[in-house]
Amino acid sequence: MRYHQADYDVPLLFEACDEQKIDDRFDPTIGGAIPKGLLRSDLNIPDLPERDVVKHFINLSQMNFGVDNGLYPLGSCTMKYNPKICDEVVSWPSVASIHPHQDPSTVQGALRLMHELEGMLCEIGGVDAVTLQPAAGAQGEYTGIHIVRAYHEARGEKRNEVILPDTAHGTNPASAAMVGYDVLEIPSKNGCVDIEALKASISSDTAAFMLTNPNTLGIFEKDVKEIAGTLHDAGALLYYDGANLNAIMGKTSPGHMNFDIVHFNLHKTFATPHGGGGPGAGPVGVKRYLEEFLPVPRIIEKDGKYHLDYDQPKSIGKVKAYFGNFGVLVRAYAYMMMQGGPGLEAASENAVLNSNYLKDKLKDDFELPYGGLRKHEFVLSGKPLKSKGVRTLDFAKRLLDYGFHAPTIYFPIIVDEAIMIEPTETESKETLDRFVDVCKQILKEDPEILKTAPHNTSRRRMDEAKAARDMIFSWRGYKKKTENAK
Amino acid sequence: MRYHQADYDVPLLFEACDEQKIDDRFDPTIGGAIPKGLLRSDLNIPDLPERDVVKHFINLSQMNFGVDNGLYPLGSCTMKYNPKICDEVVSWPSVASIHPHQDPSTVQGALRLMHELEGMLCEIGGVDAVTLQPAAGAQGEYTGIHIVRAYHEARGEKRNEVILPDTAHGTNPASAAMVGYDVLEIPSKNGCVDIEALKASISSDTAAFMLTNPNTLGIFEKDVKEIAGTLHDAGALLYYDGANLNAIMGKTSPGHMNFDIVHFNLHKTFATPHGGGGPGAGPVGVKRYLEEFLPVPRIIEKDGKYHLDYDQPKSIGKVKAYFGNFGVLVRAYAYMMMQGGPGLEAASENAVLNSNYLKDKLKDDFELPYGGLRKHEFVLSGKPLKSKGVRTLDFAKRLLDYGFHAPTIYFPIIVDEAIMIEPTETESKETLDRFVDVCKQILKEDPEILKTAPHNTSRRRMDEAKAARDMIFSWRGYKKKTENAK
Amino acid sequence: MEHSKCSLEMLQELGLKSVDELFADIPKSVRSGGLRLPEGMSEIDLKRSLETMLSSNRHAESMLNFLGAGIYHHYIPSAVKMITGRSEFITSYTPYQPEISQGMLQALFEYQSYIAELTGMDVVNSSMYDASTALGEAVLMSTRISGGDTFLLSRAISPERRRVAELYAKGADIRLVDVDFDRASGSVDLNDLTSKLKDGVSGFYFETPNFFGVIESQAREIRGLLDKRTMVVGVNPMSLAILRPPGDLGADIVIGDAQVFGAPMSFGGPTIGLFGCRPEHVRKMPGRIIGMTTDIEGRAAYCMTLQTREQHIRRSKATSNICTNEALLAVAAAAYLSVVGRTGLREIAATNVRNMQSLSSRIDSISGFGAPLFKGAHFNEFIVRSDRDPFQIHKTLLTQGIHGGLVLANMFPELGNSTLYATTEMHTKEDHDRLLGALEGIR
Amino acid sequence: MEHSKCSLEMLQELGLKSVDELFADIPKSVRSGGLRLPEGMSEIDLKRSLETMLSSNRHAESMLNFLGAGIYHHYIPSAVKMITGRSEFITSYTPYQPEISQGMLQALFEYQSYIAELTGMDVVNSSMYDASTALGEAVLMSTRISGGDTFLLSRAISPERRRVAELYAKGADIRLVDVDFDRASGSVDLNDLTSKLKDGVSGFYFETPNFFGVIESQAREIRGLLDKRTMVVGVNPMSLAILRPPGDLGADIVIGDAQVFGAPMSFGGPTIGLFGCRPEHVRKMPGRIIGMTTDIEGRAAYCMTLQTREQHIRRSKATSNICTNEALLAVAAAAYLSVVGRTGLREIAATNVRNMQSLSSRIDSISGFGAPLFKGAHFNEFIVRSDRDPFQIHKTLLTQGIHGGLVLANMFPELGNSTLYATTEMHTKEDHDRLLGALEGIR
Ligand SMILES: Cc1ncc(COP(=O)(O)O)c(C=O)c1O
Ligand SMILES: Cc1ncc(COP(=O)(O)O)c(C=O)c1O
Repeated sequence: MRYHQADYDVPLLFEACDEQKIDDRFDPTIGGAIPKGLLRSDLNIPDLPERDVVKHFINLSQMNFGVDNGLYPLGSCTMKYNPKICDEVVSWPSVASIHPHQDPSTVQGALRLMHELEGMLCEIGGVDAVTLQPAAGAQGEYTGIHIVRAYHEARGEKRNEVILPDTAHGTNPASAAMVGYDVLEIPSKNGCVDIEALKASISSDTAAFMLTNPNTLGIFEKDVKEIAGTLHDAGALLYYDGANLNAIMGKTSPGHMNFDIVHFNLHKTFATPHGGGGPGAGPVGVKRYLEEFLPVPRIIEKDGKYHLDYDQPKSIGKVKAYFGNFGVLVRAYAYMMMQGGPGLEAASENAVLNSNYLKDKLKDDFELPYGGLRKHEFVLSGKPLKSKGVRTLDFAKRLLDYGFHAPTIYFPIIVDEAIMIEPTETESKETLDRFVDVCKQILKEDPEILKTAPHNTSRRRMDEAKAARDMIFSWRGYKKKTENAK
Repeated sequence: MRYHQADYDVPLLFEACDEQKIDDRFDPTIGGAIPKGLLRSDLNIPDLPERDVVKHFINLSQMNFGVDNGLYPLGSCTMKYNPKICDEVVSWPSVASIHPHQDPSTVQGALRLMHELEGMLCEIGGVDAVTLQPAAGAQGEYTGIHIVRAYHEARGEKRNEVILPDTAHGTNPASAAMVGYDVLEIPSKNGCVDIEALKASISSDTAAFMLTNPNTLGIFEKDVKEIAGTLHDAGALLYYDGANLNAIMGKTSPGHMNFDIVHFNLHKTFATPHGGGGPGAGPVGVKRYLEEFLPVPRIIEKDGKYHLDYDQPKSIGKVKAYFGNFGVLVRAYAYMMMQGGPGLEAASENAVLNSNYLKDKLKDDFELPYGGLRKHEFVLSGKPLKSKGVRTLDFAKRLLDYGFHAPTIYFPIIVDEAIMIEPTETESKETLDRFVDVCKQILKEDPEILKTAPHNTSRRRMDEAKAARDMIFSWRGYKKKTENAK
Repeated sequence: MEHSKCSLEMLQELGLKSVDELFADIPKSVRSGGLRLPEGMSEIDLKRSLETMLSSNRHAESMLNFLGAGIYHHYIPSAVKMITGRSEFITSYTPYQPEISQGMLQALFEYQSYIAELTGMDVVNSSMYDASTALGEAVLMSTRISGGDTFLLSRAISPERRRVAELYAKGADIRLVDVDFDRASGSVDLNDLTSKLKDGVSGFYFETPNFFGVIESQAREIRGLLDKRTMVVGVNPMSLAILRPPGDLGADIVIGDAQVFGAPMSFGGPTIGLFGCRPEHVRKMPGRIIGMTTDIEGRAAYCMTLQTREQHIRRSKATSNICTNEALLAVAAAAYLSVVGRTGLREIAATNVRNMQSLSSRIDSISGFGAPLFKGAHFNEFIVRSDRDPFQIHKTLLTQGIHGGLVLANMFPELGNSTLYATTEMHTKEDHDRLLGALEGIR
Repeated sequence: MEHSKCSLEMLQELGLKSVDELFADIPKSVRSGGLRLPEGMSEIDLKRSLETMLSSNRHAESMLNFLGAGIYHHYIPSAVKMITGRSEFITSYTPYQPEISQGMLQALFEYQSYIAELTGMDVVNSSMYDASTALGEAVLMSTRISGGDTFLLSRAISPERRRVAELYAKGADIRLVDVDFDRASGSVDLNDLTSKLKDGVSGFYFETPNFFGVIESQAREIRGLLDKRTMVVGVNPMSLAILRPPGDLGADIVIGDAQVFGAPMSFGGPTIGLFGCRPEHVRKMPGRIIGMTTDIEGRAAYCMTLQTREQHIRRSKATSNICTNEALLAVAAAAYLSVVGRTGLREIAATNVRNMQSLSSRIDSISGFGAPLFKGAHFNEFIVRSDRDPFQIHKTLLTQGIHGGLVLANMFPELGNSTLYATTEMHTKEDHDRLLGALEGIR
């Protein structure tokens, strides 16, 4: 299998020959509308013909690997294929060209879509009410933990601790901390929550426990109901990190597992593309008794008309301006309508099938901590690589040379040299088989090749330390540094 | 300068694991609507998820070099940048979703656009009437030569010869032959029409002379009026191959040079993209006395309403169904409106400037037959390469390694080892300078590198003889051949 | 003209003082002195003015439309648009440098492969301009294959195609002779065909489904009658998802329009001429052909081949003058067929047949109307006969925001008050209801 | 569920008999037993049903609209849409593997560079969710920089942003205190600011142009008053094409929304939070930062850097929880700024000012209306004061197919009958005429 990523020398736009018109007759005061003192005297951004700009970005795009280019088995990220119709729909003026302050009577379609999306998420999450406002998963957590705080405060309680397992994603502790909580991480046992340790750490200070199930190792926490019971008995709430929802749709739900709050990553489970980092959307669902704390406005349907209700005295307020990342919501809605209930269930089935298939094919070449079934993803240990004198990082970089994106690595922290693989349901058996072949072949290669990998990407291994040392974050910064150096 | 084209192993779609549903309950008779005997029993085309199809074509696209990727100095082809707004406009339903048989009252906008486009082409071509019907340059020639024939026939004359210079593009003789003419090619002299030879070959059999000016070498035929006079005196017509119009807009026009008929390549001069081979559009313009022969329907404006007029008894008829490649026409119209008169003139000026700049920088490294000014393109001879033991072909292939498309080579035939370079106006000085540097560098490289070039493209040099020998033109053909071989 | 700093630098390097000097070689006597055209406009102004101008077009999304007759309104999946919108495909030229153009070449080879499967022809070129010019070229090729000075055309074909074929035939001094259709079935009148198969006839062209939407049921008999003459079959390739391929029926040449596969109607252009033939005829074929080969490393690869047929090599002796073709629409067709796949394509075709059947029988049940006029099997269009003047009906429908079918009264006077209606998967039951309601009001 | 042939093969290789066995580890007690959701639909049906549902939305192309207040309707050049539509950008994740993600990384670095030039800040992160959360994060960062438990907010900011800032402040137990605006000029009331600069105040946030469209003229004075406290400035980055950059005025942190650069309004999301700071504060900054470096061959390259500030490394001690951000809109902004360029951007900004001036003075000339309410210089929006109830006016305009400005009566009762009107380069003179005609009819 041969692969080489496109490789262009693309200078920064700021370096390009500036096709400045000689005669720049611009009147900066705009006929005196703005006093001179408020105006800038220069603006050092390039003036380029469209031709050069398009070439620049087209060639850059070819130097960027996306799901559309091939397998992207980034564990925890659910990099599934995004149907193109969803992108098309978002470009319609009825989606793209509406303003958030429009009179509700002029945006009934948008409100209805959001209302129906809330309904579908309720069903999938096993919850009673949903807000679409959070902009991403982490903001969903932030919203959820604010709800936890509001809930306890409404009951006159002041609890200042959030517990989570050591396998939790970094956003969980960060979000809890930003809501003002102390964070307590408890160690896992056999890849799952150590219920005894959990029980030991619960106190009247415990506001909530944050968990994802299947957990970060791809293992289903089968004692989840017991966990929930323990927490609830202590007056605490259970928060579900929805990043792993792709494993369980139609089989179980956070609600059925007795979670109180859940966020959904529409840019994971519901096929909205990730855009090289975002935008995403992180709706939050809650059980009935927490609904009153959801952000405002709530979308209310009455006699077929949709309203925005700001009159929610117990609401936590707003986590983001307006109503959420509408463009992302529309994509997710379109995807869900196309899939339907059966399609979503099939998505989870195939995601789990693909994951277990890969796991089985690869487990003997690496190490699989804690055997058994996995859900939509699994974590191998790259420890055996050490005997070759290489690390998980080298293996990951070498995968790039074959036109596969690398898995997530070194997460979760509890697995030594972790390799976290999530194939998703949209990959074919043929692709998985090729991936397995390549993995096995890499293990046979000369360690030097791995250590100097990648070789076939647009750039070779990065000097990341230099980036941190030089601290050049902009062309402006670069020019200053280089001028200072002279 | 580093370049590597993207390289993927993309199997043919037909080879892919066919995700066929086990249970195919399709009723082929469609409830008995179609008798069994008329139905096919199998259909061997693959059933693939959208994910696999998109990956396939995205990766193929990265293995295809276009103007948007960089310099494409293909002489005679005017590979200029195509503004993106023109692509956008064509996707509007008011362009894409109208049917050619619609009642004219329901497509007034389309008819008006075409009528105005005809008007602009008249002005640019210096002609009195234009048909937009021909699908490409060659079809424009075909239309034009049919008009020649109709013109002579209408005058009761039977002339059976079309003359053209040996530098003419292959479509010229082919088009003339398809209209039933004998073709006489006359040799050039000093890179221009040999007027004496031309005069000597003109007879009462001469129907027309086909020429492009500037000619294929990029030289302006300054005696064009004398040529025209000679032809006209002999009762023959003068045909202008519009492929080279990008050199002269606003400076002169075929009409001003006394040509009778001209075709326009909208996919060259007027920035409609070439689509990997097409579609294009080849409108034809004529002087007043030839208007009656133009294809039907003609678009007629009366009191602000547009009509289709089929009542043209002398018309040659139709060269293509309906009204021409409307989608291409709209793009050209949009381009022309954005450029305006001054913009089009500037386009020609910059095209000629770029061409002469490159010519000057490169002429000493190669050979420039016939010195002096060039218009929008120029032809070098690769003869000097022979001393290195390499050919023009090798040089061209090596250019690919640097991320430049190759120039047109071995055309026109009168220049030994011809290298025909047309930079177009949309390339920046910076790009031209880089191109010059690379050309000079290649000349210094080891001949072996050139002979085995390209090295950095998705595939290496082709075995073109094998393709002609094996004659595999389809998956179906491939399967048959390989099964026969067994 | 203002010129950029870089332009001035370049002029200087050329030793020139002004841009005018670059045009010193154009004699005064032919100078035009500029263009009498408006000033240019910004992108935003262009968009505004085009929107205004084109807003008077009533398109298929703003007006229910029952036109077909060679150009059809089918659904184009979003993925197809995305694929054909890729810059690298759109902005490339003909793949003269195969090493750097494998993407286009493989896509075109796949187009050829799809059409080969659908038509049952091993050889398919990478496109002609459209079906009409494909027909013109087929007439010429038929003469190259079988000699002669006459070519027979079924009368049940589109007048548009017919007229283009006439011009192509005229250029080659070929006589075209019509073969009538059977007044009951709408298919080829075999007696008339037999009577016209004289010496000097190189071949015969008929369509299935033909212009009246009728699927030809006598292809085998026609093949027999033609003997060694060239059989040229015109198809709506969408119908081949379910219909017997013409290759199976003995066609020498198959033509058609692949617009139905992923290209919009675009007022009739660009569309894409489909052209296939038997392997023994390949050297007589017009147009570009992509062949499979390997590169010097032995990797599978694609390139243009058998170019000695083409004008840039053979000049006046070429099989055709075609150079620029419709490659991007071939990519669209390949992408379309890949996205919908076998199952999807068959479902779409079946939906077309079902819609045709339903619409036709519902119209038939309105008094004053009869449909379909012919009793043969149909694909997705059919003729409606009306008691009242079809032009009047057309006008009345227009006032109700419905564009009815194509009135045939002038084109085929022998068919009386006939109108050709097409329906595809784009029509919902509600769309049919609307038309029927309007027709009910008219009868 | 039907399963494909390949799926069954895989099951078999796993030694499983059914898909159910893959879920054997989920206890019965938590099983949900399927989803009560409708069946799926085809792409064509989806499109139909969405078109129907969304047709009741009246968008900027179907209804003249004068809303702004943080989200603006600007022209998006076609090239920008094409660039941001590229699959490779859209379908990639955060560039954790820089070697294979240079395209996104360089584009983000260029975004940072553009915003750095415009704002005059050397450090810009690669995006926050939107301006409101950027403000929330700035409040927290101000506390990290300057300590204290209180943060001052200008009252002349958007209530949307204000509410989000409240939540962020609440999480960190920070008290927010308002600083009033001057009733005549609409800019910061320096007396009120001075009176509130008590101990424990970490910083102050004000906007220019502010929520009322007024360009703040006293930034230098504010800088002086704040002393060592953090000065956080909110901008409409479009205005920085002509206005003095906040970096020049001494800002420590600059925030804003870069939606104006190539992103549609999209009902308010996704937009893109712009966030820049002085280099000395970089380790206290939230969000991802792209840095310039080289690869092992020494070629220029880009990667994420200073990640120890982030949650995936520092967990609960991170500067923020943000992970997914708005990278694609940063690419859009970079593409937008490149396509329009310096000259184009300045022309657009100037057109906005001109349109604002013209609209404002024309409204002012209608009796019963006054505009602008404040006498400071404005960018592209301004407050219209009316004698009649602004809600009534709003309703009347709606019936005429015009969406007037944002009525401020409830949000800023102290401003009386006030409505915030925005106008951009998207409005033509005819658009203004239409509004004025309607307002004339109302007075
Ligand atoms: C397990 C888990 N939780 C939370 C998140 C945070 O989601 P987001 O990136 O949308 O903020 C992620 C995504 O990276 C995740 O994988
Ligand atoms: C000089 C010249 N004439 C005619 C043509 C034919 O034009 P087209 O390819 O549009 O048929 C070309 C293009 O290849 C050309 O370069």
